[in-house]
Amino acid sequence: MTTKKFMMVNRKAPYGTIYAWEALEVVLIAAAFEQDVSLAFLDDGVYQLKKGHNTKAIETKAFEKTWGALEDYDITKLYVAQESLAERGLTADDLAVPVEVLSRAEIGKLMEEQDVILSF
Amino acid sequence: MTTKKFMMVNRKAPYGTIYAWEALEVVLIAAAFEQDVSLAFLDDGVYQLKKGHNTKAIETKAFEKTWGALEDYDITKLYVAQESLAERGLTADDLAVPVEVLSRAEIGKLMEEQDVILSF
Amino acid sequence: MKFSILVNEGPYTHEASDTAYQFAKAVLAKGHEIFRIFFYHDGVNNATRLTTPPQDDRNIVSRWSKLAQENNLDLVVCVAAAQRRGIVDEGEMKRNGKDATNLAPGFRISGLGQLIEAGIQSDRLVVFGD
Amino acid sequence: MKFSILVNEGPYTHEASDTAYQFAKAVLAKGHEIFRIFFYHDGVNNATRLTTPPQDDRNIVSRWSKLAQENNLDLVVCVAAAQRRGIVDEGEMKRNGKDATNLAPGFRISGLGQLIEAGIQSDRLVVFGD
Amino acid sequence: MLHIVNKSPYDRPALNSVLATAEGGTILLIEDGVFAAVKGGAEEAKVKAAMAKFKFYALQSDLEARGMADRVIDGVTVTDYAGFVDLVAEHKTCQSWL
Amino acid sequence: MLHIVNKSPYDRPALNSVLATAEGGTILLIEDGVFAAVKGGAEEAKVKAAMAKFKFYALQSDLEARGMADRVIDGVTVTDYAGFVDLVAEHKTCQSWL
Repeated sequence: MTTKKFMMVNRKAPYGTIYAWEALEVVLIAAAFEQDVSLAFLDDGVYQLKKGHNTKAIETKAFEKTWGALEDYDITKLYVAQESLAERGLTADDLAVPVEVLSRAEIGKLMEEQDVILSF
Repeated sequence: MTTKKFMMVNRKAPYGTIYAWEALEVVLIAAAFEQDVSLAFLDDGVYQLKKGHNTKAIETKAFEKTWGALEDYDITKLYVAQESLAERGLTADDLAVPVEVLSRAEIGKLMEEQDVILSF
Repeated sequence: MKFSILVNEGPYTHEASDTAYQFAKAVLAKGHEIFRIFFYHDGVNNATRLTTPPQDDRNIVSRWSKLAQENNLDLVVCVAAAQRRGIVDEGEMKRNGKDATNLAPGFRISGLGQLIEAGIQSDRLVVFGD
Repeated sequence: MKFSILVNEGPYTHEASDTAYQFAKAVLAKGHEIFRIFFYHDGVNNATRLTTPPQDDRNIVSRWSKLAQENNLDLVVCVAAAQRRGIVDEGEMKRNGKDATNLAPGFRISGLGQLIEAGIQSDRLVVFGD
Repeated sequence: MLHIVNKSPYDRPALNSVLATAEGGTILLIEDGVFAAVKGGAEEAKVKAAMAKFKFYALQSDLEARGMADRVIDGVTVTDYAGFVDLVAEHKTCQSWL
Repeated sequence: MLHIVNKSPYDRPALNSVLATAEGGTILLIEDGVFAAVKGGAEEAKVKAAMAKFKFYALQSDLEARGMADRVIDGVTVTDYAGFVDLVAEHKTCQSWL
């Protein structure tokens, strides 16, 4: 099968809306199709990666386990915007999985290399 | 019937989403119930009142005629935030109907006098 | 005290529908009365019995139906918003020449006047939306 | 050139569905090919045949059906998103023990893989959403 | 009045709009609105300054869901749904800044 | 790359996010995004400054719907759906900043 470079751009906070969760379902399918998948987290999208989500009281499924499982799908390219973290008082240590913290400009350059950009 | 003071707070742009349109349907019903109805327009909600909407190409219904009809329903209290107009480069002359341009603080005081506030 | 609730967003897509449900439960637990829960905009999509959420997820629609049944709640779906979005009961099916219904138990379809009435009759009206 | 389109919002609520439709028409008018239009998130709600919009308004659902029929388009509704939101065809009705269907003509329900395939097979994939 | 804010202050002007419109009152942060109750971000100073005029609450379940229950700004009261109901009951009107 | 922005710059950070991320390219304003193409507002200066790096387009039907077709910032090209299709075809990738 043709392999293309797919980037999923996540700019929305988790739980307030379902976009982040349904985006993750697309990521897993893209990996199953053996595409070259990367994820970019900008703006409120960085909140998706925060560790320690406890969704018991709001009765929805939490992300943390799925982030951990991404490696099993060979998805290792998670890019997080440094500026977005800093603006929200977060650092890489606050995140549930290892990521590459990059400047927005660096993420912008990676966007230019993609074949398909899906945004949620 | 009991008469209450209803204020409909409009903070969303028209056409991009349906909220503004469906809010207007609530306004007309509230008037039919002979309630004391006022409308507040803040933030992007002020765009709803801009004159000269031409929605032919996007194939949706335009607001302008309905604003004009509000007077027939005895709805005359339309409050528009001066700061929101100015931020968007608009003045009262740009609007499709006569309104009262007030400061946000003045609108805030009117909000305090309401029995029911519906926001869209 | 008498509460009414307005739900403006559909199930799953926005947390508003979850928040409204949790709030309604807490209102009842506190011993208050719920005069009406009104579903408007995409909120009407809370009322379709055709959803099949994943087994490990909450069932938002049946949760509303159950809450209504157990507490004798009045769950009203706005007819105009429902027509735009395809929420149909027997009466709407016949009136509009449709060939199926999808309204879940415990909900009824009625006019926007029911929202205004809720505002008039209730001590508090709380809006959940996007 | 081969285009695919992703629609993430439901009809009427957000302009995304209108914009996607106008864009699809323009793609065809320019002589390009549309490989697939995929409906995800609340976009699946474009596919219910139970809507009855006001008579002086556009009928978004039947507009999609007609466009598909006239141009032999592949309109695919994501099955997982459809289950959450209550969009059902014959197969889904049987599989999930439902008592009605609401899928409009010209649409089919299938997996998310169809979106990835659209990304792979098309020269351009354009996303419309909120 | 009780002002209910369900939007992230980094994504929408809802909280700004409350602060620029109301003279004072109570602000309850729910859903993505709870990000305004979190320490260390660029919005913290604004919330702290607004405490002179407004009493702030944030919904516990939404803070927990987002992993933020342990970093709430001092002076913001964390409450549950029972407290949410009480806040609505205690104020003559409430407004959701959607 | 073609960046498609459908949000009002007064309501969402989408346009800001493009400007802070991409080195340059083309920005197409559609739906509520067309408010960024309108003269006289607080966002005008930002758009004008960004013209040094980005080529701006705005969708005619969305400008008309909002009554703004006659007050477009100089340097923003107004286009129709046929032009929208051409812009997508001319750029190797497009990204919708939802």
